[in-house]
Amino acid sequence: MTQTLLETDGLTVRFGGHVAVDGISCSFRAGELTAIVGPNGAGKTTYFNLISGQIPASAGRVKLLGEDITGLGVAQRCRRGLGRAFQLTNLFPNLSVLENVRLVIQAHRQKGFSLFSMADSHTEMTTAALAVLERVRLDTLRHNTVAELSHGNQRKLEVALLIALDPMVYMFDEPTAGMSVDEAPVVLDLIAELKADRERTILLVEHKMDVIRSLADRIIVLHNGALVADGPPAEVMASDIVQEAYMGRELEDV
Amino acid sequence: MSDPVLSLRDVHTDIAQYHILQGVDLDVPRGGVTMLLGRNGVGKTTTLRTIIGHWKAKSGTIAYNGDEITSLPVPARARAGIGFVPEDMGIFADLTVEENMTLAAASGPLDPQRRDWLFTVFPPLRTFWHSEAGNLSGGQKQMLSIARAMAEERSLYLIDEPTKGLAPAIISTMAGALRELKRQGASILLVEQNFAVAKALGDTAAVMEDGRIVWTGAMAELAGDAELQERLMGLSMEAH
Amino acid sequence: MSSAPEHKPTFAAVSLSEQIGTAAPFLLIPVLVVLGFVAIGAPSSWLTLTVSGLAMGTMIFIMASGLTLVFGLMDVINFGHGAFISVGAFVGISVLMTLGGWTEAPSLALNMGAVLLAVVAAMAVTGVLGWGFERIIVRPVYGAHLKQILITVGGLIVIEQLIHVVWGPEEIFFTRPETLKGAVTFGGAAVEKYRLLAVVVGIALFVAMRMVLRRTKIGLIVRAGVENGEMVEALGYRLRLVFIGVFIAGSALAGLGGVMWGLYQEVITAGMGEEMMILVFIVVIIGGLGSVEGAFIGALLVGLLQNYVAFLEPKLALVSNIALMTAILLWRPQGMLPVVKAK
Amino acid sequence: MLVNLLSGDKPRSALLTVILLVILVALALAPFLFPGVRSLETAARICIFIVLVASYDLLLGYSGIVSFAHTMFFGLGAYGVALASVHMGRGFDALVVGAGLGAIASAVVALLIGLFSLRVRAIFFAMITLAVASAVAVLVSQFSGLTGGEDGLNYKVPRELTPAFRLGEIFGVRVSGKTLNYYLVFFGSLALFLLLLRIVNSPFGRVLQAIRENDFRAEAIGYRVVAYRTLATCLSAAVAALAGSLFAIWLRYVGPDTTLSFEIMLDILLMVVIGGMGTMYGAVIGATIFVLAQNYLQTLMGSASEATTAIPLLSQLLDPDRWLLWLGVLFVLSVYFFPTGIVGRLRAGR
Amino acid sequence: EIRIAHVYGKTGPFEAYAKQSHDGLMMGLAYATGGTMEIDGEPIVVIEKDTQLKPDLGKALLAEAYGDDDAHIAVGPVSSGVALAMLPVAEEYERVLIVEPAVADSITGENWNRYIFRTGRNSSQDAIANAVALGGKDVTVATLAQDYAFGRDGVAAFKEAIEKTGAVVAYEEYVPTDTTDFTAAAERIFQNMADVEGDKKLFIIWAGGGNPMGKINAMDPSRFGLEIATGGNILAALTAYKELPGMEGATYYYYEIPKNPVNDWLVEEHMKRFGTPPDFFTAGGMSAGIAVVEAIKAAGGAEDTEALIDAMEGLEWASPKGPMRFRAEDHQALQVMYHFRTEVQVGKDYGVPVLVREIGIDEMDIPIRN
Ligand SMILES: Nc1ncnc2c1ncn2[C@@H]1O[C@H](COP(=O)(O)OP(=O)(O)OP(=O)(O)O)[C@@H](O)[C@H]1O
Ligand SMILES: Nc1ncnc2c1ncn2[C@@H]1O[C@H](COP(=O)(O)OP(=O)(O)OP(=O)(O)O)[C@@H](O)[C@H]1O
Ligand SMILES: CC(C)C[C@H](N)C(=O)O
Ligand SMILES: [Mg+2]
Ligand SMILES: [Mg+2]
Repeated sequence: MTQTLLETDGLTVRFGGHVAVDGISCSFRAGELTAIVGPNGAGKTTYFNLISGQIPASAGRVKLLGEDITGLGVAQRCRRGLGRAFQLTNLFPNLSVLENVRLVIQAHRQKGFSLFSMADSHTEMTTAALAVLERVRLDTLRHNTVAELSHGNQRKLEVALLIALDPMVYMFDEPTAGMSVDEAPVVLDLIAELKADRERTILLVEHKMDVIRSLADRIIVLHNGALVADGPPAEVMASDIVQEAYMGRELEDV
Repeated sequence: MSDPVLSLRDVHTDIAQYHILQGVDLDVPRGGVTMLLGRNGVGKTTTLRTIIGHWKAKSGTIAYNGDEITSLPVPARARAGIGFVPEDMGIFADLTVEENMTLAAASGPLDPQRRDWLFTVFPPLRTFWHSEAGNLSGGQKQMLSIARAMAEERSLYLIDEPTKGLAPAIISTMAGALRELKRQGASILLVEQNFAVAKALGDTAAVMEDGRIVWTGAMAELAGDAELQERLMGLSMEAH
Repeated sequence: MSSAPEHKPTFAAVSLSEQIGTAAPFLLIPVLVVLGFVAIGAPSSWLTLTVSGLAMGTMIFIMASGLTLVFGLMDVINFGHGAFISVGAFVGISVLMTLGGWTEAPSLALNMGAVLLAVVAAMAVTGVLGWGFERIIVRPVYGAHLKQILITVGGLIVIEQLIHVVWGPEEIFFTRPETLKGAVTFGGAAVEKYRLLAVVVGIALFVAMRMVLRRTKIGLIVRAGVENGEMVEALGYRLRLVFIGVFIAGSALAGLGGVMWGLYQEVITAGMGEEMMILVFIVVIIGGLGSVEGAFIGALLVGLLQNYVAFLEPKLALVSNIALMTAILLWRPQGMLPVVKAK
Repeated sequence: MLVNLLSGDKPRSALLTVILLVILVALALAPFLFPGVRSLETAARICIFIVLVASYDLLLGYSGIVSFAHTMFFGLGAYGVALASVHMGRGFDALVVGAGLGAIASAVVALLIGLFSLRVRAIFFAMITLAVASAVAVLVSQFSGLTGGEDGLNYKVPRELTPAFRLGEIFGVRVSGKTLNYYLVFFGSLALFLLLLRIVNSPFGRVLQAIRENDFRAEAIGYRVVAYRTLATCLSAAVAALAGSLFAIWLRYVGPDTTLSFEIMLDILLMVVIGGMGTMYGAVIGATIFVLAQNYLQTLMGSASEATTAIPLLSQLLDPDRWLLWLGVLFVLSVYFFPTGIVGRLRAGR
Repeated sequence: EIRIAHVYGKTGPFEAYAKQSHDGLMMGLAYATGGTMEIDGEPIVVIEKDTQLKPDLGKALLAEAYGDDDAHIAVGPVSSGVALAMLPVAEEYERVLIVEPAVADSITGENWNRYIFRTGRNSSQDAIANAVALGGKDVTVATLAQDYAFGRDGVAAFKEAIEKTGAVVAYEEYVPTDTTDFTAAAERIFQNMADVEGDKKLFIIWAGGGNPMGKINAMDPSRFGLEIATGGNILAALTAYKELPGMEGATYYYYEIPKNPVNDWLVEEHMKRFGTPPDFFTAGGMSAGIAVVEAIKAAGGAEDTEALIDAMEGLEWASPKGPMRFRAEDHQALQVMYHFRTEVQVGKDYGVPVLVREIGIDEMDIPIRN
């Protein structure tokens, strides 16, 4: 029984009257890749927001390595090992691709408050950043500004930032959305590599069934903010709730 | 089939100092769904933005219903009957869903029947009719963006990756909606990465590579020919 | 034709406090008035202060109304507004002075006729000025607040200097039309007649603006256009025309404000509009960007508070407006009734 | 070595390098190149405003924070020196104490204001700073017993820094305490400028740029945005105060109009934009051009209107008394032609 | 040649005053030199400098005038703030500065140095003159002034002086300098003055924009038997006085009041040159101009500052306001003031201040504060 890294306990948020996440209790173990599925608006991204602290919870707690982090801000949680990639691309548009990654590495190494050294003199950070870019095959574009990248490439950079952060808990929110079928595998292989490292745990929100089949050790299903199913892929995929509320009819027989 | 509703001839587009579209020739047959396919960064979005006019074509001609629109301002093209779903969805985050839809019906108030039909296709729109669009979920935003283009009768729809972030169930209903539009006689130019969707919806297809159209033909032909796909899009059906 | 599967998110009841919160701004005025009565005691003084405070409020609203459109809706930080106020005043007053016969006659009709002509002239001139301003000054800087500040300050300075060139550097003193002089006294309270006119104009303006923004898509188009102009055009709207139109309207309203303010002050200087700008910005901000109601309430609050505070503790009058703004922003960081989110 | 002094932030444009060198040399040798009283005043003013503008650019260009309270900090520094000199009596100790306290006070006030940026949006933050600044101006005029009110304060600086202190001649130029005073200003400004240059090129500076670009994401990768913003505000406030102290030492007078007025605030804003936001060198160029314009525009126009007396309206517009008109035009044109500032232009046009 | 520098705020809020002051100065020089613009054969050169109403610039410009242009005497400026910044420069360069028309007491008070002279009247002269004009047995006065040093000093001086006349100041109201709505102030004053017996006046000291008289008058203070009173002002501002016929106060200058050859010449010449009568600050400028010439004549040249100072201390000369005298102690020019009452006259679109009586130099004892 490997150790539990992340745990949410009755996690709830209301927007006005609308309960977007409804008392989700769930724990995530090291070396495990959990796919989170559910209809649009089920609360997947909001669940992430609550874990990473973007939105304050109305009720419930978040624990990292058994430690309660519900009260902490986004930045502190991140420093303790919660890493997050966003569903809607969210980068530093007018900085170069390289600088984007370099900033993350700098944050990871807590160099932010060094006032009187020259940033460029920290070559080790630059090399580290380049290494990450190679892994997502963006090194050729390193000097372009982000605004110049096509949508697909921005998605890849989004992933690159998370990898550069090297967290305990990886949270991917539809990493391959809008990525072309020849590019997607690059990212998926990366995620597979991360998975191989048994120290970490990975949360993956995805709508593409084939991706889930090939990567997930476990699936949890959210519906209208509540956790409605949790278990090994095959089983969960087969369940009615998923077939009904989520898959709908297969395309062909529309 | 009759004359194409839209045809591009040797269209070149620059963005800043970059020469992105390098001579695009493309016909969108009337009353059909044309898939625009290709790897990331080959110029699909740029093509759509050039057609609606957000990027100005440096040279070449764009003809719509036989009239040249290459130098028309954007609003004029829209009022000529072109609906546009941008890649970034372009929803007005500070406005409510209702206000987004009100604006979408540019030539008058939103027709209630059409609205209800859109509700059946994208149920969350009803649920969140009065909430701020910026608070919608990724998929819901995508739905709103598509619904907005459908708020009025259009004769040509330019749709950029509509299925990204949509759950399978919604994808199939949306596919149904697009078919419905087609049945009403509209033409659709659809950029899509989800090959299953492309296969299910497309009548004809055009594949881009480095700012040019490198292959056009029937979607069925492309779908049937794995080796062709491999060559054009580095994709093999086996993997999926 | 298929339809999507069921989708029923769970809804809980909205708490009472939240419901009250939405109504709160509308309660501020009555609450303040009552507090005023308690604090002031002497009914006649209270009456005078309240009535003239509200009147001052409507006058401020008239000057702010244009800015709610240009700054509130269009998100343009336009210091030129101050110059338009001044120009409006100079044009209007010049017209009044040429109509000496009408203004000195003790006839309400003639006096009002003169004022009306002055207002029309002022709004026409400032409207045209606004059109030129939008084309030359503002167009290149939509969406860039800083540049807006600089370039419109530049425009402000230029226009003020041109006023010097045309009308000379001296302040121009004059007296109001006969029937607008003096005060009406009732119940021991005395309120300048002119303020009552201001109230009428202000309320009329308020109602008119509310109607237009409610009944038309203009408000929506502008707000959406500020957020994503490309998309608005892709929906078929001629955004440029709408923007120009709204900007012209805003400028013309500044002109109206200028005439009204000039008539109140009975002395006009090129800098008079600029001097009002901070106050006017405060009103638009505490009201909540883009909200006519908000600006109206904000203006009344400012007018009332100024009078009450100045009566109760003049020292505090120095900072009453600043304090008001800070307090309201701490309570509602987006202003009282925000329509547009601040950047 | 030199690169290190510039913190690796090279001008990256031949022309820009030349211009900067010219300015540097001109300022360094000002007392000998332009012996006139007026020209030395101008030179000193340029030095001080370079620092003031650069410190503002740290806030505006690098952190994307818009504050209208910068002149307030400038004023705090100036009044610090003034009050110290008045109450401790003429002496270097007074100058040091005054400058020190001024800087500290500024940093503290900045900290308080900085906490506002937690609550309100950028644009409202700007308005609040505007309000605070005007409140301070009111206080200064209220406590006239202490501050001299509208009239300001006159005081004496050490004799070594006044014209009365004669040191003989160099290259036929009379060297006096005023010359020393100028070099105090010059080297003080140079040091402060290089310090700022280092800060913006440090890892800290990069974080500020990241926050300016996308504060939401900056927070999400582990930077506590508020902490960084606040520190930036405090730093820039402290430097502005020191610039104010230099100004006070040079002028031997402080008053609301010289240090606190909104006009100066706008001038600073314009200098940043003319020079180019987010580049320290922009401050150098912006300040130099603007101060020169301010001081010599009128003289220039005088001769211009002489030349055009024939054409009625034009000569009227060119009347020196209408110099503000042209300043306004300068505002407009600078935004037109230098959307990225002069430095941006020069670098792009390589 | 004799170089006179006129350092003053040509541009900025006081542009109008500045112009008057400069015209006056030039006419004064012309008058005193019999139109030759020469003193004992030495031509007078006037150098103009614009402080833009900025103290630091004023300082720099005065330094430039003395240092670079080597001016012998400087005149100006309009604003007290600028003047105060300029004072030390005169001392540094050991040259004479004649302050005109800045009014702050401290210029000839604590900030004074021996190179400073002032032809313009100072605030206490204004206040005291008004006190003498308004004061008297069983007169009760309320004051309204701006809430900053200038306003408070003015009221203090006024109070001190008027209480000597047996009147009492029953109430003082101070409002922010930029006040535009005077309702509250008026209400407070009314409340405090309502049940005072006898002859009640409201004395208003106001500098710069805004027009409290008109607004308070519109609230009908006569309901409480309260009369408004205030000092003089430029012609344009007298428009507001038209609504207050019979109002009394003391003024520094109105062109129809003084009866003397200098003023006759000024009015006639001004009409000739500009087609308008001379205004408030024109007279001051002229006084300064004449003073400069007389001083230089008396000192036998402008080169020697010490000689100038000796000559100027106690110097008496004929100004448009009749004889003026620099008193030796603080170099403030003593001068008559005029007690006036406003009248509405046909053909004049402003309230005309008509002389009630001239307040002689020795009727006002102006404190020496340096
Ligand atoms: N800040 C907010 N204010 C109000 N409602 C919100 C807010 N954020 C999310 N919601 C609502 O909460 C619900 C869940 O949103 P969420 O983004 O978590 O869905 P999701 O599962 O990520 O869907 P998708 O697959 O489309 O991304 C949605 O109905 C959305 O409208
Ligand atoms: N604003 C821009 N500035 C510079 N280059 C740009 C800009 N936008 C796009 N490009 C470049 O133009 C090329 C085409 O981009 P486009 O977005 O059309 O690709 P795409 O086919 O839509 O890719 P994707 O499938 O990832 O959306 C890309 O190489 C991209 O880097
Ligand atoms: C006060 C405003 C200039 C701030 C604005 N939001 C901007 O960043 O431009
Ligand atoms: Mg989501
Ligand atoms: Mg694309």
